[in-house]
Amino acid sequence: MTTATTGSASVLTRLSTVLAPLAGLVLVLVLAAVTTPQMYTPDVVRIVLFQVGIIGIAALGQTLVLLTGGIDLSISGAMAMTSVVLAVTTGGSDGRLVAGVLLSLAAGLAVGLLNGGLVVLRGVPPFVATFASLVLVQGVVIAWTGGAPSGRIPAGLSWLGQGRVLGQVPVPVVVFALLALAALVVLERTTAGRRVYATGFNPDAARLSGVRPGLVVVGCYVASSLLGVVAGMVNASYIGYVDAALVRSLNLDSIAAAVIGGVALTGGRGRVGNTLLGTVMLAVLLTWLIQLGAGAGARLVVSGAVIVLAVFMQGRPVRIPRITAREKDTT
Amino acid sequence: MTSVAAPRGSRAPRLAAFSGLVRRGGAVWVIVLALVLALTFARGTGFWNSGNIAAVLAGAAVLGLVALGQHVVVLGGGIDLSVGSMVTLTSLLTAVLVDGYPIRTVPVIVAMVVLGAAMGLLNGSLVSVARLPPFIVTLGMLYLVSGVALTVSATPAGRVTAALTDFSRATLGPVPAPFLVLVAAVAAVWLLLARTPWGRHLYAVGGDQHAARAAGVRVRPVLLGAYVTSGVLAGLAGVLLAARSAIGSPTAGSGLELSAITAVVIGGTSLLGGRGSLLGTVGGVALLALITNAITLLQLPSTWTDLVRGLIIIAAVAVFVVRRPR
Amino acid sequence: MPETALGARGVTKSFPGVRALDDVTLACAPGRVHALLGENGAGKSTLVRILTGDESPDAGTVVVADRETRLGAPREALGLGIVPVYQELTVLPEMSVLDNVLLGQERSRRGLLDRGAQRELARAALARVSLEDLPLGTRTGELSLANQQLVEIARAIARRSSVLILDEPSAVLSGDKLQALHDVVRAIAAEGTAVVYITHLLEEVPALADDLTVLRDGKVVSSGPATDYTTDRIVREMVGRQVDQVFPDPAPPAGEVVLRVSDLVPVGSSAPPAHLEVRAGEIVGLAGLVGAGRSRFLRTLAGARGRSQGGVDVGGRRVRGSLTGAIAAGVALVPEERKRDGLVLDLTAAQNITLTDLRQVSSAGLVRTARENAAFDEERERLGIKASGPGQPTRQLSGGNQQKIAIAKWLRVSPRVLLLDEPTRGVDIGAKSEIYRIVRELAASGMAIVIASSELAEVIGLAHRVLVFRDGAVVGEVHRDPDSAERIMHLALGTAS
Amino acid sequence: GCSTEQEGSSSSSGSSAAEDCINADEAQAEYTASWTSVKEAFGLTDFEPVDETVCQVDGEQWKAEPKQGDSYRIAFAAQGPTNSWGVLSDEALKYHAKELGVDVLYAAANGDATTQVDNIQQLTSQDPDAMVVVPMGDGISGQVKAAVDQDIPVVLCSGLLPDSSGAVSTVTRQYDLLGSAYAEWIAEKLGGKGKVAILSGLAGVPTAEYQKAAAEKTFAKYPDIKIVTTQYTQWSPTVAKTVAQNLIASYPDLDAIWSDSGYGALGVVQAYQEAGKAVPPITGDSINEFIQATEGTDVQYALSTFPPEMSSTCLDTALDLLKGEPVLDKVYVDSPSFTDADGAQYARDDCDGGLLVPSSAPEDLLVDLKMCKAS
Ligand SMILES: Nc1ncnc2c1ncn2[C@@H]1O[C@H](COP(=O)(O)OP(=O)(O)OP(=O)(O)O)[C@@H](O)[C@H]1O
Ligand SMILES: Nc1ncnc2c1ncn2[C@@H]1O[C@H](COP(=O)(O)OP(=O)(O)OP(=O)(O)O)[C@@H](O)[C@H]1O
Ligand SMILES: [Mg+2]
Ligand SMILES: [Mg+2]
Repeated sequence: MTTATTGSASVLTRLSTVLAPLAGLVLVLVLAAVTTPQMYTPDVVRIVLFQVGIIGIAALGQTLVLLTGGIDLSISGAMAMTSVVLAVTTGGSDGRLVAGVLLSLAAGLAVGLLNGGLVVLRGVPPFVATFASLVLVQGVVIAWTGGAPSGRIPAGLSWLGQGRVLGQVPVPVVVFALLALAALVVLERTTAGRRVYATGFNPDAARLSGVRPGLVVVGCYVASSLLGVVAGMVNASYIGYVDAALVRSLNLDSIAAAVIGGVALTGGRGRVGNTLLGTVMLAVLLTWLIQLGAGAGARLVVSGAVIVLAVFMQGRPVRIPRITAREKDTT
Repeated sequence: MTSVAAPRGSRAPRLAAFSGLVRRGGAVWVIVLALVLALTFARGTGFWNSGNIAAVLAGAAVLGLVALGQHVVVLGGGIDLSVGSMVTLTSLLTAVLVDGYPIRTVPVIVAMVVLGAAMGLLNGSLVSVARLPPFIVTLGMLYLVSGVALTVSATPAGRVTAALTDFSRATLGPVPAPFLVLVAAVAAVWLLLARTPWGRHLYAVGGDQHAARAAGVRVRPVLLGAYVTSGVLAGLAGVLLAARSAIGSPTAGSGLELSAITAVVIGGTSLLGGRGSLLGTVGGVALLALITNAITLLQLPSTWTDLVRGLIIIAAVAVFVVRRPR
Repeated sequence: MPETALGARGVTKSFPGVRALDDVTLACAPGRVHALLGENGAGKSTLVRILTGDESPDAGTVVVADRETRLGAPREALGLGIVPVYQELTVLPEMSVLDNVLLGQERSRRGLLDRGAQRELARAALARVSLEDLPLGTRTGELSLANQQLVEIARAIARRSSVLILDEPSAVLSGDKLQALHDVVRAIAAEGTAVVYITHLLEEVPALADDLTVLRDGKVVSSGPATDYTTDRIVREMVGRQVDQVFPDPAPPAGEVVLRVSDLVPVGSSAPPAHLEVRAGEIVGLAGLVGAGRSRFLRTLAGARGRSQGGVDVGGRRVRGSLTGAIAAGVALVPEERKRDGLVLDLTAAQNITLTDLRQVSSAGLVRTARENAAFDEERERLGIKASGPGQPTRQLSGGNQQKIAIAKWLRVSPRVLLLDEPTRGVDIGAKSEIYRIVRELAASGMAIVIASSELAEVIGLAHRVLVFRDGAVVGEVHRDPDSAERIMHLALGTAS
Repeated sequence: GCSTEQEGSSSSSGSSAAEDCINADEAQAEYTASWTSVKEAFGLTDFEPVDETVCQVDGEQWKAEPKQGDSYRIAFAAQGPTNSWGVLSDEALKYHAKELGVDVLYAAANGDATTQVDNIQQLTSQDPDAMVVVPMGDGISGQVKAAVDQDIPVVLCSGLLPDSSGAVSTVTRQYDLLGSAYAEWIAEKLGGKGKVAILSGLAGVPTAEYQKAAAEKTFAKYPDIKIVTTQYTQWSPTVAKTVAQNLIASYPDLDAIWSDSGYGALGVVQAYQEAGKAVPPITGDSINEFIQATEGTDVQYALSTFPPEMSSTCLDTALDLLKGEPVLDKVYVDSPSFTDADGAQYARDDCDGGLLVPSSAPEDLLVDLKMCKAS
């Protein structure tokens, strides 16, 4: 009898540890279902999936950086830069697509190296380092294009943003799934992933164990920028033109997705699953808000409230700090 | 990053003196000084005429107040992304509520400060009582408060009184009145940080929450105080902004949060909390105000402004930021 | 005056997987020093946290001044005069000494800090721990670990206390500073305060304690007046068996010179260049007072900090002055601050062990869990690590077992030179003797070992010869003989004739 | 000053202003003409201009010699090169200034009203002869007033401010005109009955909100037209496309889309084409890309422009003031409007997709800015 109770109790606790992080997502899904019945039609689901793809790709890069205890505000800069580089270097012709892609990746590499270099070599706080490089990237793009970037993205790339797999699933979400799988394997299974976590948790101990935290951190910033470039390519090929409106915007979606999912800003804590969760939640939220058709004000209020509520519901143990728990909490 | 205290590998003495300067927030002033010298050299009369000085100082007032609040929150180990939206809401409400009635001016100003405090209290409660990460809490508040502002009015609305506009344009010598408000706020925050138990506790909580708690510090009220301070200063900034614009706008303060954080960090304050100097933050504000001024004074090509801004910020942080404790 | 200033009644506390305290009852009388002893992980610190309201017990109650009391936070305990100095440092490195001493007990007038009163109070408290010369404005992070610990003790002393709890205060102290600590503890007890004193240095017990309690596996196994206990008995109670405390003579080193240090000057040091040769199988001890430069020397050897001059050769080949260079050459350092530098506490035991050489347990960049677990089992076997399994977070292990992991991770790379910095700090006596055994065995297997320790008996007992450091310089070399202890102390203090 | 009265409420009856007004019939006619031309272009039956009194300003009052040197220095508080409109607005003025031999003191707001407040204060402190301001929002009114109070004539360009700003003249195309003309066209297309979606630009930004308000006012006249949803596109085709995909999913039977921008319209057209559905009648400003993308399709649209080149007219107005010549207090710029019936002719294959067509900017400037290829 006793064993039976304890047994079911432990199943319950185990269940709750699995379900707790999902609570926020469930909340959003239920809210969406109740208020907008059309939310679960195939068309809308496809839009959500597309959003998952486009937010998720950048969020993966962001996750890597967050795991090292950093943050990358320059991702949206890398995205905007990509569409400009693609358009300008190819002039819209498929023939030069490869060159355009390579150049975009090179530019992304440069941004990543700049971020990583500032953080590692100069010890600049990541928040400011990447914000400064965002301003710089925007500045370079504006100076280069005279402020009005424009041009065509080669049609040969349009499958990336507009295509569907099996006639239904948007290509971006497939790309995201593949990249997420790769990130999952890298983080959980490879030596590189182990080094990322070790560096994020304790760079000093990692360094003294022969890990080179500098290289790890730079690597993560580079990966983040390169994923930003991929996200930028998806975005550019989605619309097919350079979208000047995106050049100046600071897009916090990738950070929000990772952090809402439970990746800590202090480094080391977080998995690809967290990011996936946060990404889906954000994608549902953004689509739901459009479907809701509420005014701009109400929409912002709802998204702000839902983000805080969802994180609150994620069943973070309301724990009072202990002297033993020396690690700084996310607070 | 663990914060257990231990001597680190000692630096070369030359660097140590320099890092002392950085620590006390003096370093950013080196760049400010260099920029002032460069501007004097390039545009002597244009820069030093009282109108331009007034323009620089007045431009610094709103950002300065917001950065001051940010400074306090960051010292406590947090971050406040919602300051820009709080400025937006309070400035919009100032104009909408005053709406040209002189009798309403004072009550509305008081109400805005209270509103700022209330929003700060909400931030602070979510962070310290519900123990949610400040980044998420204040990001959510950023959306929420901007949404409220847009709901109040989607178009520019309301009108402040002549007294308020006059105040925003009044000067004492070359010093604009809004700047004097900033000076007073700096003095008040300095007093709070350097001369009250709460100030000590804030440094302690920012440096190591667990250690502070072990020493008997009440963490919650300290954090609440920090966010409330930030909210109050944002409320004041909102009133100043409304006075300057004479009218309320639902987007007035957008983007201020990033400028404020940048100013704080350029000034040598650690985003990890527990270390920072007010002098540095004020220097950071001065630097950002001067960059804007310099770009116009030097008549740089408009397409180069962001490039220049980015380069100066990178130069400032790369050269002058204290290395992260290892 | 109450009979029991502070006590516990039937206190039980469990963490996932461990019962840290099991029905613990304890009573500390006013005016007496009560030593709390036990192996690593016996539950001493957990008990302290419960007694100070930092943690709440699963069952049982805390007794304050003869009354059962519920404590919600350290602040409440402080309000009742229960003042703790926790095992981990809680000074804030970025704050000044003054602010650290007065943290949580600032004196203010009309809301503003009363700076005169503050200074006076801090001065008085610092004077009691022999830090009267310390400028109050110094940034605490700039102080040596020992002085930081004293600042923390000064903070506790500055409070009016009926109970003072010191959790391993002596771990980072030596010489005069340790003496000053003992003096102040006695003085405070004489004033009527109950003192709870936790230590792994058993020679402190007869010198300080009036009563003692021994914990083993979360249970009180013995309690009574200190005079009833000999060191042997204490050890027996703690470990539950006899521990071999004598250091047999080490086997003479047979091998050729493995490590050769010539003209070495660490960056930032103004001391004269250091020389050292260590043979395979040889153990060289480094002695000196706290801050004498031993750690700096070891860190420089390991490439963890730069050298401004000189060179290090291993097996006749010059070693590059970087961490990776040193590791590649077979030099491994087990650093003194285990929790900060030695381990990634949030990774599992197995993950920490394999961090130094991930290639061993991976193929094509993929970590093979089976191989990783095998590596863990191997080290568990070799060092006698007690952990629930390879997947246990290192944070949850007891201090001694953490230290074994910190050593084990370096054994994975089969180093030729092993540098151990304070390998037994904060480690209980049972684990200590195991670590001694391990060090001996490693030397016997042909490793060259350099070991820095503040415990004189340990250096002398383990090493073939001892280098003595003072003010960053090697001031002498002492070989194993009956009065080496005295000679080392004289050299370290600069009183050698 | 603790009055319970609302300030300025008694004096703003407009009677005093009306007395001063030298009614320029010619100008009034020009204003009406700008409405009639749209009416004709869109084939509207019922489209009357909103009431507006245009007066002549006495230029004598502002007549002045150059304060420094022998050429005028005109301060230009510009939007900044945040998009192709901003670039052309900035550059057209500078180009014209060069033609006239006038110095320009330039400051970019990068689309932000708060920045512009600082800019205007700073420009004022440099004591220019006159100032041209592309207003980023009503929030700059106070600072404009301060400039005028310092005897610097201010000409507002491509935007409006409340009368309290004291600006001497306003040179612009009317937002009301565009917003209501698009709405009226849709209403006629639908025969006064149907479901309409509104796609506005940026929430809270006056240029977007005023046009939207005008549209809503117009639609309100038709009880059978239902505005099913209002969305914001941030003037980004990417955002607009996502929004449009959502519209297709939730309102499959949408009859028309009112959009305030060509960028928004571009995204909408793509979304519908990809979904294999007919694009509902749509409006927006006429960017090259949109016309090219709809060429050869049966997409029905009504386009007009808010020409950036009007900034050169703004400069002329400022200089007229300085020369003491009479100017109008409101100069309403006209520009081509057209529908899908004759849209194709405006496409310019030699020019960039972002160009607002037809452009009256000098050809060599367009080439210089790499917006068009040299022919
Ligand atoms: N970050 C630092 N800043 C200034 N001085 C430092 C720093 N780190 C170490 N020192 C100084 O360098 C010297 C050597 O320190 P080290 O830690 O090597 O001493 P030690 O003999 O190993 O002492 P311990 O017994 O604590 O290990 C000391 O005088 C110490 O005060
Ligand atoms: N927060 C915690 N979570 C899980 N287990 C814990 C926690 N704190 C302590 N423990 C476990 O409780 C037991 C007692 O630990 P405690 O720190 O009290 O030992 P101790 O006697 O102070 O040892 P040491 O001499 O090493 O300081 C150990 O097994 C430890 O791993
Ligand atoms: Mg302990
Ligand atoms: Mg040492």
